[in-house]
Amino acid sequence: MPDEAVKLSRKDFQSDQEVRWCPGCGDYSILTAVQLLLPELDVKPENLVFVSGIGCAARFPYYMNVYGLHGIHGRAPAIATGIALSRPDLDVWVITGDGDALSIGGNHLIHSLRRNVNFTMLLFNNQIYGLTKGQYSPTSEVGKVTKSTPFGSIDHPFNPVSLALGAEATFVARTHDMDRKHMTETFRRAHAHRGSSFVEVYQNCNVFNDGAFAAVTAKEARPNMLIDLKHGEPIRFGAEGQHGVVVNARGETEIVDVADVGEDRLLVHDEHRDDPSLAFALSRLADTPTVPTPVGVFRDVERPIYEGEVQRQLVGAQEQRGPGDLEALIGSGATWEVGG
Amino acid sequence: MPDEAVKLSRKDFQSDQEVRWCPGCGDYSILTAVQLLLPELDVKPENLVFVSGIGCAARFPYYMNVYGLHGIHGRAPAIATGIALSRPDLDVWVITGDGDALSIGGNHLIHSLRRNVNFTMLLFNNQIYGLTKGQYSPTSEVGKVTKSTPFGSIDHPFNPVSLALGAEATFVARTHDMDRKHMTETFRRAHAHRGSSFVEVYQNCNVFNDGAFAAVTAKEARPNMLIDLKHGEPIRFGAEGQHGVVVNARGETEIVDVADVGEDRLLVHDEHRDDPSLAFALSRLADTPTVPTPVGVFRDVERPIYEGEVQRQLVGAQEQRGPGDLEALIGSGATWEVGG
Amino acid sequence: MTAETTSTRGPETLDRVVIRFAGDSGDGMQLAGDRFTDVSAAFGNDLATLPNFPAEIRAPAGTIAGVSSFQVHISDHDILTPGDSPNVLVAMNPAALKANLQDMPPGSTLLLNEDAFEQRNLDKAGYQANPIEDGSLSAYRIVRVPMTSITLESTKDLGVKPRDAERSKNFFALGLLSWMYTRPIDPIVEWINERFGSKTTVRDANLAAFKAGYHFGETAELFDHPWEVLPADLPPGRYRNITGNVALAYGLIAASQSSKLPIAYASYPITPASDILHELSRHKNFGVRTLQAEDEIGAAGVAVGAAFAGHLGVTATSGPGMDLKAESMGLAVSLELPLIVVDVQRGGPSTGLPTKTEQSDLLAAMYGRHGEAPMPVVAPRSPSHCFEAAFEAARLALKYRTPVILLTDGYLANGSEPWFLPDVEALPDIGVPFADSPNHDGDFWPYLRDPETLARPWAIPGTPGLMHRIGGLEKEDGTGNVNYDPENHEHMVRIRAEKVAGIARDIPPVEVDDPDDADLLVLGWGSTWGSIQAAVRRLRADGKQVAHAHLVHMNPFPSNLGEVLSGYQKILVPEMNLGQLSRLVRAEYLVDARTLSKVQGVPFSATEIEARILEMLDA
Amino acid sequence: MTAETTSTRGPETLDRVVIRFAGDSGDGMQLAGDRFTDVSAAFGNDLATLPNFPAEIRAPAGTIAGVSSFQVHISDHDILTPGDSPNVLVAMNPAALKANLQDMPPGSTLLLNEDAFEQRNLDKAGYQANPIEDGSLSAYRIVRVPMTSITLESTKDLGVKPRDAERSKNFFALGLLSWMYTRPIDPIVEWINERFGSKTTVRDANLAAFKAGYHFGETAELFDHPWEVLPADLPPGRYRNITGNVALAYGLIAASQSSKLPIAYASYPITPASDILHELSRHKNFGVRTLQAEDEIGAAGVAVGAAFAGHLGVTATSGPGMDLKAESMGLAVSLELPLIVVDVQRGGPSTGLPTKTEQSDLLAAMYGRHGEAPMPVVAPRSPSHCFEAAFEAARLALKYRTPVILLTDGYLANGSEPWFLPDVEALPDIGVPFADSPNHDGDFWPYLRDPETLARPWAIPGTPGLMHRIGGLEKEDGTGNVNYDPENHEHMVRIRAEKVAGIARDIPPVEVDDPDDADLLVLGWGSTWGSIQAAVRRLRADGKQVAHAHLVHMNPFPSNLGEVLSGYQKILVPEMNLGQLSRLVRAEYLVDARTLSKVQGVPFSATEIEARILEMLDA
Ligand SMILES: Cc1ncc(C[n+]2csc(CCOP(=O)(O)OP(=O)(O)O)c2C)c(N)n1
Ligand SMILES: Cc1ncc(C[n+]2csc(CCOP(=O)(O)OP(=O)(O)O)c2C)c(N)n1
Ligand code: SF4
Ligand code: SF4
Ligand SMILES: [Mg+2]
Ligand SMILES: [Mg+2]
Repeated sequence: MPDEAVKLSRKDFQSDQEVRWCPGCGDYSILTAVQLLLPELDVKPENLVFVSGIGCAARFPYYMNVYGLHGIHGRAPAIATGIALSRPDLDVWVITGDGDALSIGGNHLIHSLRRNVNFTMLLFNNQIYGLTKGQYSPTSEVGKVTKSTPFGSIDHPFNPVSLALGAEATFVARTHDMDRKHMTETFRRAHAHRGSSFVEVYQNCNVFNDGAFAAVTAKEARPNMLIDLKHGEPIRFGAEGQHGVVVNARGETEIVDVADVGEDRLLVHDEHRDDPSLAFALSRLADTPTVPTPVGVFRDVERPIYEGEVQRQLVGAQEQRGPGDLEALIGSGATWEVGG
Repeated sequence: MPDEAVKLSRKDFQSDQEVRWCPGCGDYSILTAVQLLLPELDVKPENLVFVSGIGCAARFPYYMNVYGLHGIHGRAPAIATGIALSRPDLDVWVITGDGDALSIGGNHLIHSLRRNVNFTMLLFNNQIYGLTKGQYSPTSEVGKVTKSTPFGSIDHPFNPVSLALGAEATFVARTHDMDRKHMTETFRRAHAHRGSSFVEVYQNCNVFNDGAFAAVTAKEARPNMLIDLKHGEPIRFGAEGQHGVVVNARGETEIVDVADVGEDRLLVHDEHRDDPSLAFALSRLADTPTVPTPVGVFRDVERPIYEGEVQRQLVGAQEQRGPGDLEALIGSGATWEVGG
Repeated sequence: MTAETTSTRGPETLDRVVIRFAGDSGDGMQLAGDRFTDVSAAFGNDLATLPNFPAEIRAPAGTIAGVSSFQVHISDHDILTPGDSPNVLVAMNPAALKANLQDMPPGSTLLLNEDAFEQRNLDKAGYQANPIEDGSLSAYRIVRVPMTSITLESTKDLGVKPRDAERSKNFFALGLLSWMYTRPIDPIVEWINERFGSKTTVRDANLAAFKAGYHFGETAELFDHPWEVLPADLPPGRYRNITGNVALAYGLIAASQSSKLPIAYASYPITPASDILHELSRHKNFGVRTLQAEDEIGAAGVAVGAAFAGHLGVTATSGPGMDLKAESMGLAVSLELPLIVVDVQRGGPSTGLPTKTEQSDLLAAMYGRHGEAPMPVVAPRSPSHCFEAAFEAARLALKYRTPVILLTDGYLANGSEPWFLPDVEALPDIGVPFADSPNHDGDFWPYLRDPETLARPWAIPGTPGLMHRIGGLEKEDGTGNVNYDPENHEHMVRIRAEKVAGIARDIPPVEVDDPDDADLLVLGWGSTWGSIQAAVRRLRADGKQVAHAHLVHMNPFPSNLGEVLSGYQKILVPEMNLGQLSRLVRAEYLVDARTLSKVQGVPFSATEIEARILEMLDA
Repeated sequence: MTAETTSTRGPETLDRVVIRFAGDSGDGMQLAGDRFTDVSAAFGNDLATLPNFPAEIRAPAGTIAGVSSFQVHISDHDILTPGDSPNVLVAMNPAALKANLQDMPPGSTLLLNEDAFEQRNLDKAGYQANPIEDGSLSAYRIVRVPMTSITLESTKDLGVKPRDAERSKNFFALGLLSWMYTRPIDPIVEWINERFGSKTTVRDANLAAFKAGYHFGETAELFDHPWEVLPADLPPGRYRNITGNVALAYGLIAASQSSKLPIAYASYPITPASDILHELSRHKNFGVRTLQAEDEIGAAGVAVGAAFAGHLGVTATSGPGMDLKAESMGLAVSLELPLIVVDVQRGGPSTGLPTKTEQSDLLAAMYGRHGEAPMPVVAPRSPSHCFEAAFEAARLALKYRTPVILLTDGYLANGSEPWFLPDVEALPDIGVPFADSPNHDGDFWPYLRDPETLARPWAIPGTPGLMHRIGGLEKEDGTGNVNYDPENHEHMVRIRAEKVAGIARDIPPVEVDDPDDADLLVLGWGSTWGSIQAAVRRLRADGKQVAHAHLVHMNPFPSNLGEVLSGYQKILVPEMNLGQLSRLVRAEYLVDARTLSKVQGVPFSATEIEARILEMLDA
């Protein structure tokens, strides 16, 4: 680890641009968490690239004193793929919102996840379109009244964790803007993972969707409403860990009182299961953030990264055929000489 | 059921256009299955609309003597949504391919599924781009050598069933072009479902990807390689039903010999589980069609359909406010009179 | 202010006044402006407004980036623009002053919330010294009012938290302005009661602040008298104030009623087009179906599907979304289905200036699709004209079975003006019959055209006997079957072009406003209409000869346009782009049209156009 | 054939011959044509080819829709087109005859596989009677050859299944043609051995069929003598035959080598552009990274990301994909990053005629993005010229840090011609330095421009001290910070336009081929070059005066173009569209350029252009 990196501090990662989110926006605490985490990581600022689409969340790169590309709406995963593809030496982050990633950007999202491009993606889910002043989003609950749905929305929302798992993601986690420590540790894990790391961050939009996650993220609510997943441990929650998760006789995942079933019956969380099915089952415990909701790392498995395989093929080709020889290339196939 | 519908036969659904697929293409048998099924259903030809994108599969509507729209690449789910939204009285089908639906059309696919638009979608999965003459597709296995991947493809493929379940689909099934009866029954079920019905059809492209599914769909292979899901029954397969599926102590789904565990330990298939987790787990039994692969209906649950909810809001608004009065509308808000 | 001030206490009469409310995004300036506009409208003034918001949701309070403003021009005669330069600026904080000062002419009035002029805010705005004290504003008439403190004072007994009470200061400002310009107060009081009826404390605080502002004007000796702007004598009839986006939504609903086709509106939110979605989604009792799509491509696809199914398919967006809808528009051109695509233009390229206005999508509207894919283009010229333009776009789409682009812009979308309410009974029937029977000995041919309009029959699913399949591959004319024959392709390319070109026979010739046959013609399109007319009138008032023609149909052009243009020695085309209409008329008619460009995200002032015309007249 | 036939058994010498191989998609006509082309090329003829495939993968065997053809024009002198009308048609079945007969001039030769002319096939082709018997072909020289049966006969002892053996009949036809035109046989024999080495039975069957065809020519008294076309005396040097798509791929690789920047090529397959992806993906040892994206938007995004990261970002597609890439191109315009966007034009609008050629995306290339988003456009004029054009597009993109559109078409993409191999040593260095240090007292300003090119510095991630953030919102010139100031926006809009316009100083003036100063200029662009030149040469041979200028740089135009155009009384612009270049030059120079349109999915014949020029000369 290069020395100069050690000495970096939060302000080394702050740009000179004024932060322009509404007062009280959850985005501030996420920004702080990231800027506090980076100095602890083995990275040089010049090797960091933050890519985003469009949205309030997507303004994030402007506030980071690293390389940044504020792209177009929904396309950040594609742009980040291009950066990672050509420069595997870089440390690529994608900052996106629930509209940016899941609405217009849905296709690039699922494809970059299956390709396992090596980037760390933070999806700021505030269940609303903030920048365009408050329309419902693909994560908004059914019946939501917004500017575009005066009679209530009727679309069944996505569960971002389920969608990512269905799209073959190798790292999937969830955290929230009210708990810096949990964010920091989750981001650290996501960054450590080699491949596409997908992190859903519950983020409060206090202007257009205030308190969307309060039922589970409010300090007093957390013990009973957040199920903090810990690798290798039985899944339990509640002030005294009185609740837990089991797979019942019908093969279904359900929440129980530990007292009723006994500790050994509890499902032991294994992030590294090759089969994403149980991670998926955990994601279904909560369809909306109003019932006990798992947070932490759902899945973390190894799979070759896209740009790594590309590199392998390049090297392989050069070993086989030697570095490209342009003259030989254009002169390949049947050629003939016309005498002078 | 209107009488004239009863008397319809296959040829009533055949258009005058010459079918233009390669000799031996699996698309023919799917077309036949659909044309044989329709007369058995309670539908009038004029109420049927077949919508497609672009691809070999997408030529399907031209061969059906019903209303048809051969759209643009990947957009069939959006176009079909527009038809269903405005005309809930119609019977909308979407015919698509693995490239059309899962590559360029991925975003419209996942959003139409979560909205639960009332259409029947048949995805002809041949794990290749046929019409463009043989590039790999999002369902092609890793390492596939194609025109665009002379050194082998490196993208981890989608599992269409997993993706659909991750996208909140209410009906998800799989069948294959070698078994007309199984296709017919699966299509019948898909059509009967109210909402988005997603059916993956393994389809052989004998020109560019011949035999992609032979390991599981070849007549002799089927008993041991196809796990035919049946609602309410323990999941077992094999010539003598000697194999089965259980959820083991760690909560994981696995294939066992029934003899070893006993029939009662077998997982009983329930299409109607509100929680899609077990359906998802079944979809993970086979990542590639080279190991025992579940076919049939993975999931079939009720959820309000999009256009139904729209209708409900329209009716509600009219009951509350009466039918729209244009004069009142433009004269709403503060108005004033300028005397003559 | 054009009239001379007198020293009586009775109101002094002005023929017009331009007021700009400016403050922090959080200060409710848009609301204050809206209210002032509505009472003035109801009072009978002619008016025009120009809102101006920052692109950020809410930049840090007190910063220049966070300043939001609303300009309103009221008058006793018919006016055309929000006014070149304000007579009065209401500045709620230093940033608001700094951001707007350059637009204030010497001698104009600055109404400053002096409570806000303390160190922190001055720093945020980047003021070294307090401009109120350092004499830097000596050229202006400065009026310092402790708006915040009086507001707090006036609301202190209502049990409102100070932080909330402070929020009512926009109503204080509104009250003060209402006194200054003798606006009726009851409408605002009613409005407050209605709007905040549920939240009683908020309601009471706003009422208190509003009245405090009004009384402050009466009692404090800020001005020795108020002013008044008498009602304008507009053509007799019923009026309301309306913005372009709302007028456009109403125009679509009117088209739906007159064609007996339900609207299927699919859109993905984007500034400045989102309000059309918001407005339409409120009118479900008109049978309007609205769908917020996953993206612009999906929205366009939904609208195309709805059109195929027999509804009035509409999709709206702004520049970035137009790029994404291009392929679907091409499909609609090939399917020959009616479709309305609304582009509310904003500053480009790319994300550009999302909240600012521009006219730079004209060439993209004309040519922004691969292949020969002609589409009619209609462009409204004022906020209320968006109603007619939307209706016209629907008429053309339905009659010719073609996708049509309706090209508005951010200024039209958010700007407002009094609207002479049309007689809905008088709206023409623009319905078209669906095909109901075979048209070619027993068969149905989906591309057997109407010989006059060249439109193909519209046979919708559910109709027995007319089942047909169509798509984006080239089709044989008549049968509509897929066809790769070279001659057929050329025939189809040409007939699609002729169909659109033929619309010229079905639209009014362009009118030329040229009282004293001038040598110079100002050719405009879209939202520049007001500024051009104002400039032209001023010049005529000075005895200059100038002609003005304004295009609403951008494709095809009115059939007389070539002849009109050839009648002038000089042609000036003011555009909020680098000369896009100029290129079109130059290519079409080989006339030397000159461009006056302004690409700054704000409309032309009449003065800018006037100046350029003078240059050309003298040249 | 221009020479007179004699009756000696020795080969008769011809100066040129045009042969068309036609059969079912399954009959391997493209392969037969390719082989004939390659031997003729290696033999030293000049040549040009025109493949023509159906849009369906494989329409039902024997139907018109399923016919695939390959035309090759070989000569002993320098030629420019695949030939207006074939001298010989090889028709493997009735459908192939019917689909191609209209292009055959009276007296030309029809070489028919008579085995295929039985009832089933005649019905499929829609023949009532057998054209071979009913005398309907009396105007032609009919040669009936039982190709299928002889092929089966010749391969029967090789243990090949008849169904497979039958597949070798294209090699029989190739053998027969090789004899007729005295082509060397060894290269083909070698090729067969190499290509089918692994599948021995297939190899043997093909060899047997090929030889059978050749001997059949010798022995059967079909013709009393063979023909020969002597080598052309092209400029001395090394040649190969090449298609446009391959030449384009090579041009990109050459640019990568000359700029020392690895290629990052992202593309979504689409006809006729896919072969570029196929070709590039084979050359990973050149450091070429290829990515097959999920869609065109993703492909464009990947290329933009690669450009930001310091690679040569390239994305290619055809019309429908261009629509989808529009928004990303606008982003690249705003980011001012080098990017190459290849559009291999095909028949539009919408899905149109996927396998046919057209030039109808020119205006979309110019204006197909919202806002003022100028991009340079480069258009190659022949298959081999795609190499140079790709290199030039890369040079401009890198030097000016701008996205560039490379506009080819289906004819260039699949057509082929001999290519004089360039001296790779002589290729210029088109590399540009990355920024490596602060450029504004200690800070790095990403938009501090080179005063001459107006290009901004290219600072790539990984460079210490140059960290910066950029995006699609309007930026302050210099600092690159987000900026909503009106004047700055106008400044940026203009400077982006000037940067592109300024390229005119860096490109060669347009050359005019006008030996005997004519009054009429034919102005062309892209793939019409060969047909125009051929027409012009013919007219000159008849003593007519015609000038020809051909554009490669479509935006900006060469600086002398206006002056050139003003020097002619008549200007004709032949285009495979409805007049898109005409519109551009009319708008730019106010010259009355006239259009000769052909929108049929096939290139102009020289004759068509010649005829129109004559009309205009006489007018
Ligand atoms: C192509 C395109 N379509 C639409 C928009 C308008 N737009 C900008 S951000 C946004 C959605 C923002 O929502 P989200 O991604 O959840 O971010 P948030 O503002 O909530 O953080 C939309 C619709 C755009 N800029 N570009
Ligand atoms: C916008 C656009 N991009 C690309 C294409 C080219 N294209 C046509 S079909 C196709 C993929 C076909 O694959 P699939 O959907 O699997 O259908 P199949 O032919 O295999 O049945 C592609 C890439 C197109 N027509 N339009
Ligand atoms: S609108 Fe919501 S998400 Fe956006 S900055 Fe304001 S509070 Fe945050
Ligand atoms: S290419 Fe493949 S999928 Fe397409 S028609 Fe031929 S066999 Fe079928
Ligand atoms: Mg959001
Ligand atoms: Mg496929």
